[in-house]
Amino acid sequence: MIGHKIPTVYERSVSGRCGVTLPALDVPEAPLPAAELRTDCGLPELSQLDVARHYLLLSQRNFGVDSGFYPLGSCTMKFNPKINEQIARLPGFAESHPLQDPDTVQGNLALMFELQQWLAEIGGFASVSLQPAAGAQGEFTGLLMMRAYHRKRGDMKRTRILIPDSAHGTNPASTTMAGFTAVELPSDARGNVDLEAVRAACDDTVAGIMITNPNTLGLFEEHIGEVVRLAHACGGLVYGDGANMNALAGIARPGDLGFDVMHYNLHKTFSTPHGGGGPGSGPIGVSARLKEFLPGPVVEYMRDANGARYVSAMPAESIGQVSTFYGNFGMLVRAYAYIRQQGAEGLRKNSEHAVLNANYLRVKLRDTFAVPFDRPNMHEFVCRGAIDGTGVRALDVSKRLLDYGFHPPTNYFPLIVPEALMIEPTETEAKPTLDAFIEAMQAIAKEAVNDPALVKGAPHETPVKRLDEVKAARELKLCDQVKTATNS
Amino acid sequence: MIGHKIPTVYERSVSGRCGVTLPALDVPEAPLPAAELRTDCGLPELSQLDVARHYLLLSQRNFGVDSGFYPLGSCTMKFNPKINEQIARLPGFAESHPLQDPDTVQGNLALMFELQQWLAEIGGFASVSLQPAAGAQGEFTGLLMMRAYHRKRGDMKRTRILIPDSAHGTNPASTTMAGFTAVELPSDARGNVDLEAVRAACDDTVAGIMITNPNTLGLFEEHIGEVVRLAHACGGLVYGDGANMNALAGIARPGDLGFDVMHYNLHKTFSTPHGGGGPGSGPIGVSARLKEFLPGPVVEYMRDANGARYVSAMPAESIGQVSTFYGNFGMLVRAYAYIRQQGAEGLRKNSEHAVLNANYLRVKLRDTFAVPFDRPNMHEFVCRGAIDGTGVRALDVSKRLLDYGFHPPTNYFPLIVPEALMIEPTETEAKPTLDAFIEAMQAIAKEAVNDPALVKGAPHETPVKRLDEVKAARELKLCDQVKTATNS
Amino acid sequence: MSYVPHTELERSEMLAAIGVARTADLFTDVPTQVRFPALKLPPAASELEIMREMQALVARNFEIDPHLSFLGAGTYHHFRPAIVDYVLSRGEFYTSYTQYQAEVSQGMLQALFEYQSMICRLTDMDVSNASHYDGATALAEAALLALNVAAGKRSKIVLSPAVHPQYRAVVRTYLRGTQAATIVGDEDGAADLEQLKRLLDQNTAALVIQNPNFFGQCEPIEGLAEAVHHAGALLIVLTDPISLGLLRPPGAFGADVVVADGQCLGIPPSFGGPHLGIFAARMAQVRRLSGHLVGETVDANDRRGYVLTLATREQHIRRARATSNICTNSALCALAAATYLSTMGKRGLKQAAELCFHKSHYAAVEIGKLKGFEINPQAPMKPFFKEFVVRLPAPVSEVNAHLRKQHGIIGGYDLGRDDPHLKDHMLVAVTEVNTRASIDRLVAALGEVAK
Amino acid sequence: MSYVPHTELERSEMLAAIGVARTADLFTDVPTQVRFPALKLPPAASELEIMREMQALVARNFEIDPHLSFLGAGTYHHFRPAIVDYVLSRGEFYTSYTQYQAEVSQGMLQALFEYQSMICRLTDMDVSNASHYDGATALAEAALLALNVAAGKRSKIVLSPAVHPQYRAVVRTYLRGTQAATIVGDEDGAADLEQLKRLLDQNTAALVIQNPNFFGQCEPIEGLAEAVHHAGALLIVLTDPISLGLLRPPGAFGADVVVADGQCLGIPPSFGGPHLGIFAARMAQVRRLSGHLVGETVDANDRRGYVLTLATREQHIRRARATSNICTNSALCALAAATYLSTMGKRGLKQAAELCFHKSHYAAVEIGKLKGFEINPQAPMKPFFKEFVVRLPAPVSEVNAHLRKQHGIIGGYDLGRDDPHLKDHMLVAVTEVNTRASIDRLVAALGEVAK
Ligand SMILES: Cc1ncc(COP(=O)(O)O)c(C=O)c1O
Ligand SMILES: Cc1ncc(COP(=O)(O)O)c(C=O)c1O
Repeated sequence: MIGHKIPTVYERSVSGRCGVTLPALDVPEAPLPAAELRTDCGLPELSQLDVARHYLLLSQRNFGVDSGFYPLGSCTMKFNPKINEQIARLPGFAESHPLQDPDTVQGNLALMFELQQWLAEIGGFASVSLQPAAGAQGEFTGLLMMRAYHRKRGDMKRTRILIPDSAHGTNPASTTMAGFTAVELPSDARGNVDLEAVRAACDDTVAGIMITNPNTLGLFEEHIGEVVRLAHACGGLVYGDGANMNALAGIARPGDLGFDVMHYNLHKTFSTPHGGGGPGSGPIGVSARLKEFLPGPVVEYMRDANGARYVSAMPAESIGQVSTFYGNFGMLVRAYAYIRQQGAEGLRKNSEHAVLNANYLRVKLRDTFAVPFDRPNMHEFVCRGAIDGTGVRALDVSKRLLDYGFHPPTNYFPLIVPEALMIEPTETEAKPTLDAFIEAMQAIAKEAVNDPALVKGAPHETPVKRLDEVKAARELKLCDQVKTATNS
Repeated sequence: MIGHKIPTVYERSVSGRCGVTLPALDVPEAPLPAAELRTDCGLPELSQLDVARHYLLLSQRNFGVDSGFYPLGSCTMKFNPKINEQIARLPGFAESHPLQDPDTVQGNLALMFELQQWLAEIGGFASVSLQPAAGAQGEFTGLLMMRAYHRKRGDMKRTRILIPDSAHGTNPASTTMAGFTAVELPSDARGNVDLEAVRAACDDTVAGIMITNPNTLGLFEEHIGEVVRLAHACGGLVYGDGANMNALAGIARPGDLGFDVMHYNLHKTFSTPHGGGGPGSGPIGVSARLKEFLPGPVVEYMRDANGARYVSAMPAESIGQVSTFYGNFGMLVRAYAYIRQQGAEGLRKNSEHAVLNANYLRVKLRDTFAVPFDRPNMHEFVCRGAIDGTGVRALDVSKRLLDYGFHPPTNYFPLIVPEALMIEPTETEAKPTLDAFIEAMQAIAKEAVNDPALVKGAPHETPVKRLDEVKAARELKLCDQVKTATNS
Repeated sequence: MSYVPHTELERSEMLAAIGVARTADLFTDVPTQVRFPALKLPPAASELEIMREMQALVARNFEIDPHLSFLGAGTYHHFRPAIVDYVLSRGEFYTSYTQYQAEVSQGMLQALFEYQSMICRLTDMDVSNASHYDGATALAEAALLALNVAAGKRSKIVLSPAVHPQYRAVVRTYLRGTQAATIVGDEDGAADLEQLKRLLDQNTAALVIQNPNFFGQCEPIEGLAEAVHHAGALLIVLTDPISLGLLRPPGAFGADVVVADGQCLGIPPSFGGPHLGIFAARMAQVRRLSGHLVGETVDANDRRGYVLTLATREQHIRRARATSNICTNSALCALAAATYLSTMGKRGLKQAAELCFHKSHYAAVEIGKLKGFEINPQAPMKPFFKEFVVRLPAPVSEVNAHLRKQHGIIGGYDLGRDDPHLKDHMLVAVTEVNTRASIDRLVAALGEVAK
Repeated sequence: MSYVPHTELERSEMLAAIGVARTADLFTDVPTQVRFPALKLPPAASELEIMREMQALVARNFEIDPHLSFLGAGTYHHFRPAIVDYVLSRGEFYTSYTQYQAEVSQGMLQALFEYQSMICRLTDMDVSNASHYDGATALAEAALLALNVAAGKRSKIVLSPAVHPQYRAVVRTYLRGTQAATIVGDEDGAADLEQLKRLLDQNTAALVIQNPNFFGQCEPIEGLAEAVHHAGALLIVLTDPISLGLLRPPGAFGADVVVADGQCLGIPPSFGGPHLGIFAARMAQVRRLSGHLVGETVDANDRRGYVLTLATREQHIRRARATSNICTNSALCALAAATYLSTMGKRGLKQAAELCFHKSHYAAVEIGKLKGFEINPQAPMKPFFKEFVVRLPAPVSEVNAHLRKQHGIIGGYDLGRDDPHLKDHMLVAVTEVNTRASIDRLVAALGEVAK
């Protein structure tokens, strides 16, 4: 369309317009506190039709899993079952209030109780709390629990957390927030955390190690048993970043590998939608020795004189609440429905096919895009996205993929692979889609040689071309209009 | 995107794929009747993710009211309130079965009863049946009732229905289906049905006149009183095509004008969505003398020894059922909710603003696009879409509007205006939208002069360009694949 | 809740441009004595209020629990995948009109083309229209088509009494305008195909049957088409689309027109509508079909695209000589069916059909064991698909009241409503949504009224 | 219901390409002793079964009728226009990830930019992030920001006891890692702003208040910001976004950081989550904010567009030195709030706020007339917005049980849960969804327990 730019809600605003009618006042007016009032709350004024069109047009300029293949590494962009959306919207769930008497929300509590059990079973943990709102908050929570655990034992000098250099940025960031110092460990030539470096770092100042397994290269840590042993031997604990649990569910339980604490990303492994960045949910599972430190409330099943029922409770040594109420319950509902639809076999099948798809892509693409750690991978793999001698970089390849109708892989992460493209197909993609992606990648590699400007100038078919990020950061326009005088 | 064509479901199909899991068989197997079986039902095989993507991509290539301004004359493309969609999906409505005992569906019957009353009140009729599934079926139904009425009185020679030449095609088509002969009446210089022609045609073979008021030029029939009088005087009945009732609700009641029978298009006047062509709903209202001929079931309120309740009943001389069960109940729910949200004042306000918008467009556009019957119009108006001396036709202007992000008006209807563009903005559009449309129309008129090829080659910004309709009709490909041998 | 967006200022600017003082002045053409009636309607409700009110209204219905319902007779509780409503809720689809501007309607056009394709395959026919109002009107239009084919030379429609009674009523209504046409065959509710065949003659335009028939049974269709064609008539078959996942399609046994109600394909019962009229035929009749047809073609750049085609059949072009008056149809329901069919696919539909078959047979066997109950007494040997007839030891209304009040079960359809010979006969529908547990509950509840 | 689409054939082709025989062979890196555990989980359910099961589960909840609920305390039943869910259900939005590829994320980016803009206007602040998890974590991050601004020189947070107790708990949890930090002020539940001001000193990083406070009351904020700033600290205000339709925004009285829970803006209560953390601040702090920020810029053709900006604050760039660890946030809830705010608009939000005000006052007046009931006993003169405190003549749990069991009413929050001094005190919330009739019903029901 010629009128290309979609006006903002403020540009669409016309003084006096309104998108709703509210019920008429049916009680006497009370005197308003004059000193506390404002005259204009500064919101735009649109009709409901304006609003409908605005967001419909905006949505058409957004790419989701339902728009096409979305192999964004580490993010597990799998199909979000539509039935789960319907379930989460059942009024009995959606309208329920977190401060209701527990007797009136036994359905919710039963759901949470079972989900705690199921997640514990899948991860091999003694206990689970559903409080954290996302993976990063799960990490922070787990680290606070590790801190509390050592302190409880009077072991005050453990201030360091060991973190492989391939780790996600949230790992060191959470470490700092939890009052620890992050110590970076190098990776070895096969993409594992360097065992010698682990050995060297382990001492009595180590509170624990944070490890992602499979790691962000998509590789199963080959020395995981030894790493866990070393951490434990020096008195440390093992934190597992469960973002990649979608490769392990039904395949191996981190608890069985000796992990003490791990978060689950329900928005990755358990298919709850990412919602354009959130909300997610990051439940945390722990081994028996950390159980009492879990954030609460957790749900327990109780049988007494008043009968059997679910109650919410605070673990004895709980680090406290990390968010209000029961965590992101709406996401728990979806994850519950998902696990219930998969069963044990389904979960294993999912992991197997996530891994199958990723290995298929690797072997098909590695001749064109070098894979630095080229060994059988799990649910994702990392290749070099630059095309030698053409000046075409991983970013350019990514942008050109947009013209082919694909969402690009994760770029430039993990940091240990230069020009990284981190490719995670997930299990819900079928072979024809993977083949089309392979073809596109190969076509782009050819274009890079024959017509590098085409690739470097990509994308060409999107509503906007490459955006000026420097200008955005330098001139900082974060708000549609300057603050107006009327606004108070 | 480079891969422009969206593959069909058959092109996406891969043998062995399946989008659902059904519950396992939980009863013993019964022997299947071997002779009656088929081996392959011929459906495509897709994953659920394939299906989600397929329809999401298709939807993005479709234009609805929520995509932009849709001034399709005679179709009343107004905003479809989102709350009504939620209401129609309430399980108590959506899961209810039409053959349940009436005592178990008192909510549904109450809704239908009140809607009958409200529509009768709005149209000025004695009684209403909600059976017809759309406007055209309402017409057919009304004509059958007129036929039955005359026959009941032993008046067997009335075989003709008078229809102005500006009428919608469904009018003569319904007339034929109902076993009458359609007689076309000319229009006069002011866009009314020619009064002399009416007078001349009225005799004792006339079963009635079918009149659209405001007519399809968007004009209120200036001699409507006389037309009705003439029809009645010769023993005929007056059928009102209620497609344009959105100009009259709260302004004038066809019943008060002397109409005997009229259909309502709930999908026009009462905002139920058009759904890409349907379903709609075409209730029929009648004056007292036709009441007993209404199609049934209709809903009645009854009070007897068993208490008060709603029951469904067949009028004494009913022409019968025109569809199964209770008509398009889901549409009735939406229309009920709509009327309830408008009230009497709201309905009048809607009509007033529909008429205001249409007149505003007329006066703003008439200097560029001649309006053959240029007098104050109701909810729509008709102009000439051709640009003299450029070879640009109404169709070209319409196609060029697509590039500007607007849905075009109705083309080439009514037939009495050459190169007609029939423009109906509806009341839910605000002035800035109308002004943008005016600007676009004026810009196109300029383009037609300066660069006629641009306009004649339009659209340029749509997923496909103009389509070869001749080829479509000549080579007739109505089905994705030839019938296969496996298919039985 | 008003959806009129105008501000005071805009309104006055617009009035000024038009040259009138008030909106009321726009209506001078309307005779004063009828202008601005005071309508007696309830006052306007806000969105919050209307939702609350509608919830109160819906609460006056008995809340049906689909897996405890055994009521069918033309409208069914089948499994509806959540993805269907996801697709239907796309604003681009449901707020659009008929595809008069093909360039911005490719989404719906392709979806309807695919719908037509899937219906052709499912029924084994050559061509399908893009939807009719519902199954009954599709059947009526099929009868009109047959009369149209006969071009005035044949005026008799032979109508099986085993066709849904409401469908037969609608056919009768539709033929009211077709002066000469007569309908025979269903005067005797017990007439079977052999008897109907005997009514075929040179004046017969069509034989209309339902298969599986209204009572759920498969008709003995062997040789039927031959007999009908031999008489120079058309064979019109009303069918159950779900059954076509498993059973031989009408096209395979020689039907000329196949119609059906597509509600079972992902559309909620919704108290009987909106549903979907399925209409498929042979290529020979393509120019006589009613309703829209979507055809494949190419655009100016030779890219594939879709358009409405053969519009010359339709009322907006052909007017009084159109094949039908239909304009608005049931497109969104066709989209629902298309989504349903492509989600279920070849295997899913077959499995659903098998579940219907086995579960209904289980129910029939178990009910048949109860004292005083008899299954399909009129036709014990005919195979059936998902519905069957039960002769009860008590009036159907009493039994159903017991089922509902004591067990929350919605019982079957009272066949005595349409045919006094079938007093105390109930038509029971069992689909994939009924669990064994719910069937067992029905059987146990019926056992309480057993004699 | 498995969502794995692979056919047998595809699987074997892919395995062959990889060079392994079975999928199980892909896992040789996994130690054999832990490989392929037998998980004890219920068997897989189909879509039909899971829906039925979830309906059964949800039926174990008491079915809350929003207009008969007077429970608030941080989560509210407000009016949610249907259009919000229409927007949220768009697949392009809800199945997308964070906007790392701006060219195909302009929809969400613009929507979030507009969200930021509306939050800035509503709070009268300079900058808003693109969402935080919820109000409590936003508050905790605000406290961390204040400590960060103080750069180790100040370690005290003065926390009003009239801040929501669960929010105070979350702040405490978040500060556990910040060794030196101390929280003071809320030891005495009755401490007022004057007492808190006295705690301000050179070591104070921030004063944290809630306004309207946890008890629904407007704090006497005149001169507060000046006092805080005079001490060199930041003023952090937790607020109720609905109240800002009517009441003076925190920005106008000098707040440095404004946080809130945005659940009231079109998001269902959903048993407490997911909600929306609103976080707005002064431009001076923009480089210390946590969370995503969307900025306007231009593309290579100079067309307007939006990108995530100032990413150097964030964990994926700055790692251990990031301003926060937040990654996944609550974007879809921000989209809900944006849709809500643009639908309600200036007038709608004001009207909603007025309805809350008048209805809660009506309820307070009527309840206050009952014998043995006292309204806002601790602060009878403070204005309140939509919540108020009632001292009951009986334990809250008893009263609430009576309301629920006899009248289907969900009563207010038991303040004694957090503060023993507030035994028998109930916090009652009244919003625009409560009708006069429902308030009268509450009053009458309370009357039954009056002494
Ligand atoms: C490996 C890894 N760890 C941690 C996270 C953070 O999880 P969340 O976004 O749920 O906070 C991510 C998210 O992308 C991740 O990929
Ligand atoms: C004037 C007029 N009459 C009749 C009809 C037919 O109504 P329906 O499409 O509901 O069958 C229409 C539909 O466009 C119309 O505009």
